[in-house]
Amino acid sequence: MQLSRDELKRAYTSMYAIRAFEERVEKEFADGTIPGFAHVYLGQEASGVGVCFDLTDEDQIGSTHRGHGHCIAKGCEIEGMFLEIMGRDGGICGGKGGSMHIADMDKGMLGANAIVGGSPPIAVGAALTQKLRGTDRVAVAFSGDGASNQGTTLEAMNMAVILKVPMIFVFENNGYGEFTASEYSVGAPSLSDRAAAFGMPAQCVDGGDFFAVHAAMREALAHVRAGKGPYTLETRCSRFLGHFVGDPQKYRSPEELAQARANDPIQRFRDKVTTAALLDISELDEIEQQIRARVEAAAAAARAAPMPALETLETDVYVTY
Amino acid sequence: MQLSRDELKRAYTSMYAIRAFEERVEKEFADGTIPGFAHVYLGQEASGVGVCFDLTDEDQIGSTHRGHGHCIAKGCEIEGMFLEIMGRDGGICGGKGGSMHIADMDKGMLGANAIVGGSPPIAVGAALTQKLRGTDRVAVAFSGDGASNQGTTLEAMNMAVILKVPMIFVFENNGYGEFTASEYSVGAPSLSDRAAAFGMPAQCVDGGDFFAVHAAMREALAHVRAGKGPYTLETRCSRFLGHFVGDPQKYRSPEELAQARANDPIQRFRDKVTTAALLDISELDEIEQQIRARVEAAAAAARAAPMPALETLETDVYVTY
Amino acid sequence: MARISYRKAVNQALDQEMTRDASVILMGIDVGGGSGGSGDVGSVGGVMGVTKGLYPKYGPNRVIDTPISESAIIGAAAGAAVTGMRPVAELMFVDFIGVCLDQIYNQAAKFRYMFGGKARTPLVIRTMGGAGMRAGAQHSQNLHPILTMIPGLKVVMPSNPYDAKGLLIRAIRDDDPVVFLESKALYDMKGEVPEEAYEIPFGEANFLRDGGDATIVAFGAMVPRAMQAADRLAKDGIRVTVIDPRTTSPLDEEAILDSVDETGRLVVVDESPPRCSLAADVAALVASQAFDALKAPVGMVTCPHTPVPFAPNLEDAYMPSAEKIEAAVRKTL
Amino acid sequence: MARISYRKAVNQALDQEMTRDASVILMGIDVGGGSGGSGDVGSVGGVMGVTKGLYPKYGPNRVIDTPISESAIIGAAAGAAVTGMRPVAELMFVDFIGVCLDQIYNQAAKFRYMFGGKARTPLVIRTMGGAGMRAGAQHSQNLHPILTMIPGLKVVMPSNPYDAKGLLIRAIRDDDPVVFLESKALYDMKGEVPEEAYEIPFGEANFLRDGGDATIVAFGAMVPRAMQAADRLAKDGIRVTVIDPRTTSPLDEEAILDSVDETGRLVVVDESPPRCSLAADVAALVASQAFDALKAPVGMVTCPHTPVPFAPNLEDAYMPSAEKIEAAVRKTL
Ligand SMILES: Cc1ncc(C[n+]2csc(CCOP(=O)(O)OP(=O)(O)O)c2C)c(N)n1
Ligand SMILES: Cc1ncc(C[n+]2csc(CCOP(=O)(O)OP(=O)(O)O)c2C)c(N)n1
Ligand SMILES: [Mg+2]
Ligand SMILES: [Mg+2]
Repeated sequence: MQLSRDELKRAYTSMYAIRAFEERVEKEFADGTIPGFAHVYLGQEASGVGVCFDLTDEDQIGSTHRGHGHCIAKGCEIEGMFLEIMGRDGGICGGKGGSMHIADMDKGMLGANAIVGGSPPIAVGAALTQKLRGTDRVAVAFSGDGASNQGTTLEAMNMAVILKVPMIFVFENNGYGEFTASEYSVGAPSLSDRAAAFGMPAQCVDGGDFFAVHAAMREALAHVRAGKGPYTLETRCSRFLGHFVGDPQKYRSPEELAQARANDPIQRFRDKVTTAALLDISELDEIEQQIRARVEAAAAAARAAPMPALETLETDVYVTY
Repeated sequence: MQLSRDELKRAYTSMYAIRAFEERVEKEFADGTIPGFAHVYLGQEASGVGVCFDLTDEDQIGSTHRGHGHCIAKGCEIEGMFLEIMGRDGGICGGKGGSMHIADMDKGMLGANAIVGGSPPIAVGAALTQKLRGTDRVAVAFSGDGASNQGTTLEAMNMAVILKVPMIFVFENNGYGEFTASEYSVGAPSLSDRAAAFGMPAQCVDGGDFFAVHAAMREALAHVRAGKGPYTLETRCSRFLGHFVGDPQKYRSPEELAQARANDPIQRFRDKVTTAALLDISELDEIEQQIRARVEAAAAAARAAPMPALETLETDVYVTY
Repeated sequence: MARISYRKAVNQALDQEMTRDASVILMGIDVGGGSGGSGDVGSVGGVMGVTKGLYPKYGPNRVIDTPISESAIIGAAAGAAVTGMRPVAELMFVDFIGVCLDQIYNQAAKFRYMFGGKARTPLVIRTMGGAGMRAGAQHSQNLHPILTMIPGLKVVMPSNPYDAKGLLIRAIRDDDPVVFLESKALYDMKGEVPEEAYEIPFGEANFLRDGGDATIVAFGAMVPRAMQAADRLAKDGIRVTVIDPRTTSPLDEEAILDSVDETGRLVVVDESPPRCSLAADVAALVASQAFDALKAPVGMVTCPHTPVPFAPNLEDAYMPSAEKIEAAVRKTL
Repeated sequence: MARISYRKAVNQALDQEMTRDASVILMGIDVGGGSGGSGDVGSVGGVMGVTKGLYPKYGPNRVIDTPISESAIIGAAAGAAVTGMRPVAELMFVDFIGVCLDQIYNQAAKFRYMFGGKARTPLVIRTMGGAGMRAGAQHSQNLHPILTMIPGLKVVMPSNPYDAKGLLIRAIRDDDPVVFLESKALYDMKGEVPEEAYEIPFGEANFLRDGGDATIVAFGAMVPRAMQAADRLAKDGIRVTVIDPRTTSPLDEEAILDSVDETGRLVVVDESPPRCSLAADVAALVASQAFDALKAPVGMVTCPHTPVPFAPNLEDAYMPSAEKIEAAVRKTL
């Protein structure tokens, strides 16, 4: 299915925003302005954007510890995200969540999740809500290859099938869960085949290719919106950096690391649209420039922002108590 | 593979012991001499006995809430079992465990388990011990169709594959988990196919046919003892009674209930060995008589036995504390 | 007013709330029962019959049988709650929280705080606990201390039919995640229960008896035992106040502290092993905030630091009894 | 004696025990690290580097990388333990017990009792807890109260390198399931640690300081903070006893009660929310068993009843600090 020029620009904007945001996170982390851990999404941009491209604010996603890309793809504002990740007042979660707990209910972003396998059951419930209300909205659970071995994820797959909920399981297989290769940790020859054995259609696509992910996602959406129950998409991705910013990655050979970069989804998108003369280089460059500026400004503003008021420590534990 | 007359007698003795034991449990429960719940194994005798037939005391099994049959098939003494189930002094677990927690380490019986999905991870560990010690012993985890949907079970399958442990997952699919049909609760078309997708060979056999179960188990044992990793066996069984003794089973049609009984594994065994003239009816009848007498005596002794001493309430929580 | 059982009171609360509000749904293992079977679907209504009749009335979209996948059950209920439904998930026995605790304590209970106040998770987890049914070590625990300590969660322990109905209606209407811990030992207990819907607020203790000699605080199935102990003591002219906090989180601290201010003596009765128990929690509250009023060591009547034994005589000895409560009160005098 | 870090002390204990006893194995997520990868397998040694060097030394059969399947990890370790191995399973963050608690509390911890004393489960679960690392609500909890309340489990909270080594060696040699709760805030703490193997017995508190004015009981990472508070108080001539029980289960009740008998004043410092906490547990112990010695309300310094916040200023305010401990002691005087 051919995308319009505006759609292509929107896709590139989203992908590049993730790229620029995460590179900035890498830098800020090194500078010590981001507390805790940071798991960045560099190299996986095409997966998140391809999956979220046709979703609306009423469609919901559940995310992972590596959630920045999903947030941006789903429409969260990077200004609020920087504030959040730096633990500042005005962050999307008031500074109480941090990188691994960004959520934005208004955008249908049900939360990053620092528990591997935490999101899939929750997404089943979000999909159940849509089914019971009779809408044509869907829920998506993002998981990694590592998360595919967590019992909660596996339970959610079976549950989604038997409740026939409009839900898509997206497994972003970047080859590693922390420092352990999926080659080792996933006993099955293929993640998507294993998912299929739970009783739903499943596809495996090149997660570095926005167009492949998007096309598969359209099929998935058509399936689940037709009331046929859940669907699984495995996107094979490259993780540019280590598990977290600062991971020296000795467990990956130099060749493999180089190979990961060679498969750059941003570059591949650029090549594709310029070769096919769908967009001009200058248009892409302009998008990049705008985003860079916005990211710079957002990061600077976040660095300068105050910490949350101490009174907020004990607020919002309950609606009432 | 042809079994000797002695082996056939041993198989029948074991199957019939389960039958007589469980019928006695049903009666004692109705009489109020068995406290709590009782989940009996009536109708599934061929599965447990077929699976355990070639196992030794050094091979280990992990069982379920419906564990009496597994205990007997693995060689536990019915005298100690009756005492245990009635909560008496001298029970296999000193009366502290009860029906759902019978274990007998000396027999390689690692425990019934009142948590659905509790045993498979434990059995992975038992198999790991054998692998690390370089023995040719194996571990078996019994689960029901219902337990196949528990995350712990699914995790255990993947883990067993990647650790390549000598382990056999036995799914006794009796069509129901409590009152819910596996038709409904298992999204996949087949339990064994779903297991196979985890990366191990899997077979589905008629669990009412001792010979079929035993033959499949021999293949499974050959596979795991050759160091090729785990194996799954689904045995399709009939549950004669309800989930627990006393369950009125309105969720099953009268036809289905009649059909379950028609598939009686004890009768099928008798028919097979007598038709093939492998054993005489009189031999089978003699076995039955001996067992009936032993069961009667064991139950009577248990009913007459004292409760555990009150001092045992606080003993054996720890080895040392 | 009709006299109905605790079981029926829970059923009635569910029924009335489901009629009132279409977003209330039930989900859990066999809450309907019989799904996929060849017989009568919905004939069971929960392993204890508590949800009986609701499947026939509300159908499979609102009374949802699930696989045996507690993480998926609780997680899906949390996900449905945070997107606008009011699910009542059943965790058959509270003993099973070990396979789904993450979805309770790291997910549902923390959403609101982690997300800066932007999430609302009106989830009720109905579950049952307690010993005395000869159900063995893995089906007889209470585990309310684990639940009570979790910030973001509310925990209810009804001790009689009237409270069961009013507290469950309150729980369903509440916008926070609530664990509603039913006592399996009390399901057949009967009491007067109004036909119409009513709410009992959280954090408001019930004073079952007033007396100036000592204060007994008891929870759930221990409340009737505390009352028995009070009766025995009354025969000797010893008058005790009996407080049932009804919810362990929030806890009506004021009620407890005020009473101890008057009586100067406290016995807490808690059906759980002693370490980090609710008994310890209440004892510590009083030792830190009503110390000056205290005239005697705080008494705690709990189970021993052991799993729940199966044999009936051991199980009876395991539990706090009226005798033990009575003795503990006498010790404080 | 060498000065080494808490991290290194743990590593050394594992190394020495693995050398001594071939049945000691490690298993967990990335305890080796790099399995299946194209680079250097075993290069990581745990997400915090605690098990570094052990994979290269002992190989993949004794340092076992696992999938992210905590129930299978703990369950397999329990199964290996009950069949004769001495597994040390790593639960990376204690926050993750929600996905595997059943295997801890319903299985491993109950085997021996349920099976009438016939099982032996020499399982160690190494895990880490505690706030202060800006790791957010799901990676900063301690959760030792949940563990402490479980009959059949032993729980260790080392507060310094010396104890870490001696207690871990003891844990590995112990025949019961033990949760060894490391403090991630203390990994870089250095202290003198003998090169040779030694055991520190369970249930024996460490008296870090003697003083007659008040007793401070503190656990894990709170111990150094309690010492700071003691230093500040000493400047005003206030002398306090500081007790580190080292194991929360068994708890050295005698040490605490004896000390309160002398000082009459108690402050308990516990890095966890207050409800059903270890602070409450110790306070209740004293209120029930050393009441007559108590001269002032028991002080409890805990975290608030909230999840752990992410923002550094909020997280700092969340935790018990030397200032708060000092103030609590002054309040008892
Ligand atoms: C239940 C649980 N176990 C372990 C962890 C620690 N952990 C955080 S991320 C991660 C790896 C996840 O791998 P994968 O799902 O492939 O996601 P990726 O990091 O590759 O995006 C692990 C083990 C956790 N957060 N939660
Ligand atoms: C974790 C957990 N969830 C629920 C239960 C309640 N329960 C006990 S047996 C059972 C059904 C198990 O079905 P299946 O595995 O098919 O075994 P079967 O009873 O048919 O032998 C259920 C739901 C439990 N014991 N543990
Ligand atoms: Mg990955
Ligand atoms: Mg079944």
